[in-house]
Amino acid sequence: MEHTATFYLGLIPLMPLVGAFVIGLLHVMTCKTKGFSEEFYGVIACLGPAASCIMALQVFQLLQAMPVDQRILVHKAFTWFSVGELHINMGFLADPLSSLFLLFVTFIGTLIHIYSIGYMGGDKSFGKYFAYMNLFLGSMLILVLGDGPVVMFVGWEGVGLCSYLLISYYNDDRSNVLAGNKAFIVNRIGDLGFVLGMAFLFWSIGTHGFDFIALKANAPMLTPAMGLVVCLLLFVGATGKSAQIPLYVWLPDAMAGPTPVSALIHAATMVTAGVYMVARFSFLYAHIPLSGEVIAWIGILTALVSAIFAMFQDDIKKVLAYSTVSQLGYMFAGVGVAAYSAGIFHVVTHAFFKALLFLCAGSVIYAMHHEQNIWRMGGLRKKLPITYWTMVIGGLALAGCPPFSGFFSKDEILFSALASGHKGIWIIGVLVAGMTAYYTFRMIFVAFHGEPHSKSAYDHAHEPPAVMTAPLVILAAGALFAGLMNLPEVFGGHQLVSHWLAPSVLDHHVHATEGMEWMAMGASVVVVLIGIAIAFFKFARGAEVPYFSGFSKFAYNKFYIDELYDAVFVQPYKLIGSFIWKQFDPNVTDGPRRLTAGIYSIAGSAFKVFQTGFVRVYAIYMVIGLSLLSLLISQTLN
Amino acid sequence: MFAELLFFGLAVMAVVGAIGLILFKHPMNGAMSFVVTLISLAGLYALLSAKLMFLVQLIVYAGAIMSLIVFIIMFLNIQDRDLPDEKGRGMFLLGGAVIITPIAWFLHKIVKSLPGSTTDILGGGFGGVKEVGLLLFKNWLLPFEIVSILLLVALIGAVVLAGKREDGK
Amino acid sequence: MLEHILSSMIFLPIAAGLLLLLFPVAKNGARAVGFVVSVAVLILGLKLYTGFNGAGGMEFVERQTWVQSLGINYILGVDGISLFVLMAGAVLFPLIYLVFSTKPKGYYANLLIVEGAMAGAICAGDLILFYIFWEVMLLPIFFMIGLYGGEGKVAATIKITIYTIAGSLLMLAAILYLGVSYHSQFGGWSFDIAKMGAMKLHGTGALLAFVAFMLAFAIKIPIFPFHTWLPDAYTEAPSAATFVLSAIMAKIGVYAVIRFVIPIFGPEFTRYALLLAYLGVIGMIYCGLAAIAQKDFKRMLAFSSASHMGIIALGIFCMNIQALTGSIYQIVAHATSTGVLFLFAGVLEERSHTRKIEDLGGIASQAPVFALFFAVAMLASVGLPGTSGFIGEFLIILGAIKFNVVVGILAGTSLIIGVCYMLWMFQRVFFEKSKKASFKFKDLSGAEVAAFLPIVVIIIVMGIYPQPFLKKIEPAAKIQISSISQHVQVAETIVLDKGHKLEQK
Amino acid sequence: MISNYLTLSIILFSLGILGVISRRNVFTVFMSIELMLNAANLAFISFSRLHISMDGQILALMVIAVAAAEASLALAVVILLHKHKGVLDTNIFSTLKG
Amino acid sequence: MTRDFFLLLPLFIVGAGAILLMLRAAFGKLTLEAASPVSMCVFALAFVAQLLTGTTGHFVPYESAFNGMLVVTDFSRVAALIILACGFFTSMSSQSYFKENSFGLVEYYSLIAFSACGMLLLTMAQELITAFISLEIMSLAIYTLVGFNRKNVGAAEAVLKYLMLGAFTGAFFTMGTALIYGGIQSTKFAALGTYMATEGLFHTPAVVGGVFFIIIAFLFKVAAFPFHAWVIDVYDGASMPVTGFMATALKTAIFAIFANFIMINPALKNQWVPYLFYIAILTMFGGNLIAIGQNTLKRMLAASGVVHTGYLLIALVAVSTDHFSGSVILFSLAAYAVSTLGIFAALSYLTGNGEKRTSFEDFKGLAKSRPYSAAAITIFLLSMAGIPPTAGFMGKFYIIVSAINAGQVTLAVLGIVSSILSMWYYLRLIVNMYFHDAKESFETEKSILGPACMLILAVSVFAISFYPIAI
Repeated sequence: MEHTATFYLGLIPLMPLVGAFVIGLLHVMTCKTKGFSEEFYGVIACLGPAASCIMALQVFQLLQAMPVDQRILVHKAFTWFSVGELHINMGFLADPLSSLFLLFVTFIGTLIHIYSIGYMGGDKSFGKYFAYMNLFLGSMLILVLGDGPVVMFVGWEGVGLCSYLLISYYNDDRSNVLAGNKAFIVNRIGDLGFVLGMAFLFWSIGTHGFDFIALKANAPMLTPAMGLVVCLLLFVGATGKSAQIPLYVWLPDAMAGPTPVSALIHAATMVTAGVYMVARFSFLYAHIPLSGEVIAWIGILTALVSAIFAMFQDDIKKVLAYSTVSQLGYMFAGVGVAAYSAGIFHVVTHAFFKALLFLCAGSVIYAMHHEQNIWRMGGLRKKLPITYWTMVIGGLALAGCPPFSGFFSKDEILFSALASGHKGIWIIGVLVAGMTAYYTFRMIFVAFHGEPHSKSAYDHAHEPPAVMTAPLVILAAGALFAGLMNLPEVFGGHQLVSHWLAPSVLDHHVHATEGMEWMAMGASVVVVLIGIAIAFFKFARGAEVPYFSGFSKFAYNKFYIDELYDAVFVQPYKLIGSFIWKQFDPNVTDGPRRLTAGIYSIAGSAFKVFQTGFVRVYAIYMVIGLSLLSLLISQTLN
Repeated sequence: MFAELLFFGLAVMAVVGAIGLILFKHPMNGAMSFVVTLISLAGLYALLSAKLMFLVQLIVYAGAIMSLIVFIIMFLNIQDRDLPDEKGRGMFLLGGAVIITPIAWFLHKIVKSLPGSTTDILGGGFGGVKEVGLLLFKNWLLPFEIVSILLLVALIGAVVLAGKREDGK
Repeated sequence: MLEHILSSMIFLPIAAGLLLLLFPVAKNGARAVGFVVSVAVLILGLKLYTGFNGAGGMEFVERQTWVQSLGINYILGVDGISLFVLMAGAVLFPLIYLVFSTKPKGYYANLLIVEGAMAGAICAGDLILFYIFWEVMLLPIFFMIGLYGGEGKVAATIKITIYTIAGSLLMLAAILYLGVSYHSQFGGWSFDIAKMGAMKLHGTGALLAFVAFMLAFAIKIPIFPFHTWLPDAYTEAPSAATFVLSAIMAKIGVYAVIRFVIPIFGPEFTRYALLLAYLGVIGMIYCGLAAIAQKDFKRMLAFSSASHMGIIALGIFCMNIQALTGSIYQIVAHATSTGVLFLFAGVLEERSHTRKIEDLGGIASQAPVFALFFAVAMLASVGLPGTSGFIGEFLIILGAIKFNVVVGILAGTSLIIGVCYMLWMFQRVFFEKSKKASFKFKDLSGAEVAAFLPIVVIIIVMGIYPQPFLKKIEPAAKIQISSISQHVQVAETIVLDKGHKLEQK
Repeated sequence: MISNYLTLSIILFSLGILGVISRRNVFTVFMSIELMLNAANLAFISFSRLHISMDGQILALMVIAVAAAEASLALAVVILLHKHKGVLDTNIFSTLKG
Repeated sequence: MTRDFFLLLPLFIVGAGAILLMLRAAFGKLTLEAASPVSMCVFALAFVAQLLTGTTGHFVPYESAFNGMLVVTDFSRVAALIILACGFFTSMSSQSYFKENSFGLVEYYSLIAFSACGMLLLTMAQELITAFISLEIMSLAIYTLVGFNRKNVGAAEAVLKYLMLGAFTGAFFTMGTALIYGGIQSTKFAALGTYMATEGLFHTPAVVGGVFFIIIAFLFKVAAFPFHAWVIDVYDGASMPVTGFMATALKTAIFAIFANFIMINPALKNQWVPYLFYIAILTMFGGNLIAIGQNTLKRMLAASGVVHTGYLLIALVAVSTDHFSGSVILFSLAAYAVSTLGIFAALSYLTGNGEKRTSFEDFKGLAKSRPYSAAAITIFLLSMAGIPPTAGFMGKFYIIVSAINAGQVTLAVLGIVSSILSMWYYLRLIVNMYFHDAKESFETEKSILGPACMLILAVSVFAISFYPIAI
């Protein structure tokens, strides 16, 4: 029993990795020739995720079967490395938190693989794509299952790599590759925080075992100051991975990758890793309230700013990207106010509806032959009915309008923010909810309602094949009902998710009056409806391409943050580099050597002068030396 | 007393000759004045009761060596135009004198420190041919022998450097 | 055989190289000889590795009296540290002969000689013997750069030679100082490294000797600011020589610090460790920054190699087991990643006849296998988890944090710096379309794949299952650390103070 | 007094050095060297008188022999030089320099 | 009696050989071709004889007859071996040289033998006037050899300079002898030693002065700093093998007598240590600075010879007067001799007819057309530069060890610094030979002995380096 379970734990990440290896090998071996058919690749590619999905279910059931307080499975594959006090196992840990993640990651992963078979049809390096996707899934699962920070970091960097590879997948176009580089480098900046955090954590409490269980046990020994340092450093890692201020800039550019990638990596799974990590370390963050404050505020501010950006984007994927950033902000606000289960719950629901939305966007783009600008679409409602309806469901879920999943999760976050006394966060949160509703439906209306803006594209548009629509439907169902998993008491629910997560995250439960809870909900619902209404009146009956000016222009250009970063960090970096290379190195560090060499050769040529060639002069040298010596010697004589 | 006067006479002649040697422009004149020095030195040797050396100095040095030098000078037929024009000679002499002073002073110091003794002529065999010869072959055989090698080398050297070679090498 | 295994590993290649130089051989003959001999050395190396039981002490010791009167002996031996540097060389050398197929005789002969000499320098147990091999090591490189190098070869040759010779002659003075002070302390003469540790050195003499040693090694590694010979030499040298320089020779510098400076100059080392650590980390950042400005990919790799060496050096100066083990591990990892990148650079140069980054492009689509291998090596060199690069870098950063917080944080930046220029270069060379539409690039041949595949495997294996290697390294590292433990205690207390400071703020 | 003789020998010796370093005529230079040798001889003989031992005279004899040998070689060289350049100026012979 | 004979046998062999060669030359019975093997045989015989009489110890051959003016010690014996080897290899390479150049005569070899004769005497001489005469034998022979190429004005100039300054120094030597005689009524080293031991060094100023003048003479002959200027020009003017012979054998002989003389008494040495200290430093650095300025190999090698003199002076400073063995001096002399002779052997045929290739430029690309010669030259240069595992390295190594051991750390460090500086001009030639393209094909006359000599020496560069000595 135990044995099989731990066995699964090892296998779950391994499956996709093996798939990646096999596919990669086949691809590399056959890339010169015709190669295998796309279906062949597709099937192999889906095997791994599917298998791990099933095993994830097994694990889930196993955990369920266990008594609540000891729902933990650990599998130590082997000693990874061990030097001095440092002892790292290649170990995997399944507890309620990770098992929950396992479930939706593998599930959505599998769906998106299926979808990709259709979407990537006709791509020249089909195998490469799936190899990357499988690799990604494997790394993601390692991230989720890792039994200690270091193993987690493996997955952490692995997903970063895969996102880099997939963003720069269409590598003929320079901008895509640049986007990939940006993603990787920004993530690396975050990872620096993660690594330093780990290092400090290790030297403060990790020397008696550096996996989550031991750390949890030793957490109380951590001094507050050191604790704060560690928490914040780790959170820096999270901001990098989950696109929070100040490191969110890479995510919008990451849309350069294929749309399923955006759905899987940059909406559903990878970007939520930061939230997961914070939840994982809840035993630290719970001790250090200040760090929670910081996280919550950064989260909510990110939510606000990116919501503003989203309202002015005209690329359908950019809209979704910013909304992802914004939703991630919500999640961090949630975990920040120690409502970990709420945050995680939002992760799950968001995974469903955001993946759904992306895939819908994908099928729109697919239908419009890689047209992404919403202002060139319009009136697609009749052409793509399934896509339309699923997208509306997703939109409602995102906007957080009851009874869609988004509503419950978002509302729980806002409520616990309010209940834990963070009024400011709550107010901003509600505001952002309204914005969310607005831009979501702005997008939907502009794309699907009104008159088609470009006739030709409109005519060629057609519903994508079943292999793509089927996942849409499934996800739509998820987006609809996922919310019910954590139905709050006020609706007679039992908050299954929260209770499930209870053993592994230290939720900080607030008991507020039902009235307050109703008030909170009411407020957000009203705001949401207002948002939708505005969007409806502005865009439903067709709208012209807007002209931005003033603040809107400022927002349209994302507050020029990218330009700012470029001017403040990138250019100086390059300048310093070339300065060192062109000026400093040759003249300063190499200066002494050149100086000596110069002096030496000059002295040499100067010395030639004394070799006059006149024998008499040589005799004079001798006599001079002689007389000097005789002077010296005659001193010694009494 | 007479010896004293003689010494001073010869000494003055020697010095004058030497000065002549380094001052005369033409080597011929130099050689001649150098001969004067050599002869007066011979006299001094006699005063130091080194009879054999007196003869050797006169015959070998003043006789053989100097006549050889003079012969070569004549043989090369040095005219005034062949001579280097030594305009700055005075300067060189002056500077040289300055440079040399420490050495001379050092030597002088040494001489001062030596015990003095009279130089009246020693009778008996001192410095006579027989005594010197015996000493030479008793104690100084090795130098005497290797001097022969030296002279041989000098001979070969002279031949190689200046002698005539049949195939004009 | 097994009792003279080290000698044979040293003198087999040297003899082969000299014979090649002396007698006329067909071009391919030379290459074949080189390959066979290096493989033979590799086999010996594997014998050695399997026979090695990693107790921490010297093993496979050979000794032979040489100059009785001065106690100069022919002593060889390996411990966990030298074993790995030795193996890195033994494993990597056969590659060269597979990759560079059309080179003149002297090229391969010099490679053989340098292989033997480096093995000698690694195994030497006597200071004089070490010095001899240390110098001999340079000569073949000198000739390779000068004979087969690029345009600026002569200047580069002179520069590297004068630089290194200057350093090593000062080291000679220091070695003699050691011998003489041993003589004055214990009577008899000896240059045996094992005995040197027993000496009590103090005063300016010891300090100067320490400086001389450090200087020699700092130039070889190179540690900032003694790196200025590196870009020219690495760039102008033929790729094999660059590979040797960066993959193994630089490591011998690091190794020498561990082997000689730590045991002999314990107090001085601990006193100046912080300064040296700063130099290392500054060098890492400095060269990393310089790398981004390069137009020539070989030069860029040169700077990146220098940058990594900065980190590796730092690992030694942190004086704790994690950092030390980390940097020894990183020595091998770096040899298999950055070192191998130089080989790839060689392949690039051979096939595209250019070293300019902007002339290249779109290789990923034309030569996927090559691109894949290159990518693996590159990711290892930027320290991606799952590759050999991560373990060492992580351990070093961990140790650095313990040693000194500021140094540790600066060391951490290597995560970012490395990625910046590497990705930039990778994007230009492999992803973007080349400026020249006509640009064609042939993918790796079967033989080359066979040559590089083991390295790629090693990179992955060392990343995923490093423990067996670490098990062999750690005891030796422990011994080194314990040799300066009492000084390290001091250092640690300092670090703890720093920790408190950090907690106050 | 012996010291007078020695003083004389010093004077001659110094004059000899002076001749060597101040003159450019090959003959004069060689004769100056001979002068120095003679000064040494004078010293030898004075010392032999001082010690009442004839070794000094024998040493002087040896020196004369050496001087003769040197002189012969020197004159050969002079002839050689005269063959090359008609003149006997030491400064003329300064092609080897730097 | 027989033992005395055997002790002096090498001297007799060489002398006899010299006279034999001279006579054959006079009667024109011997071709130039054949002369070189003959003189090689002479030197080889003498060498063997010297080896066979290798009984260690301190002997005074023909004590009664020679009145103890010659003393054979281990030191003198080894020095003699080095000198004889130098003679051997010089006559070996000379043959090839005279295939390129036409001015050769059989007398040449006899003069080499004569000068070797003088050197052997010099190593054994324990009496000043004997030393002086042997010095003159050696010098006169060398003067003649320097000026041997009568057609070449350079040679004439060289002999002029050498002869003038040499005779000048000789005068100082005589004066010194006179002063010492005046001081102690004897000119034997032994007498001088006992006198100093009993009376002390400064008891008689005459002795101090005499020692001073004699040491000055030695310093001139070894071309120490203020007295070095002549050596560059003389080496330049002399023909290749002669230069090699001068640079090695002559230096060995002089250092032998120099060491013997200065080791007479510890007080004497200690009085001179401070002066020699500065002279050594000036010699090393002066030599280096002259060397980098040079463009022709001969002058560069001459200057490097000056530098090497500096190292030997360090050794002289460092040797201990009690149980003096001089092994360090002899080893470094031998090491230097091997590489110098080797490079001159190579040059003596590579420079071609009338020594037309002499500058660094002329040797560009030698490795392409004459790989083995280039390799050998490289080995010799590396040995001179003191790169292990060559003999030159071990030589420097022993010198520096003994210097540090004698407490002369400054000298040791400066010695190392100067060898760093010297890398520059040695590398320059290697770089020219290997890293540039050939301007010509380095055609030379076919000859066996020169290259053979070069190869033997190249091998012995390594052989010597592994020969351990007791310091």
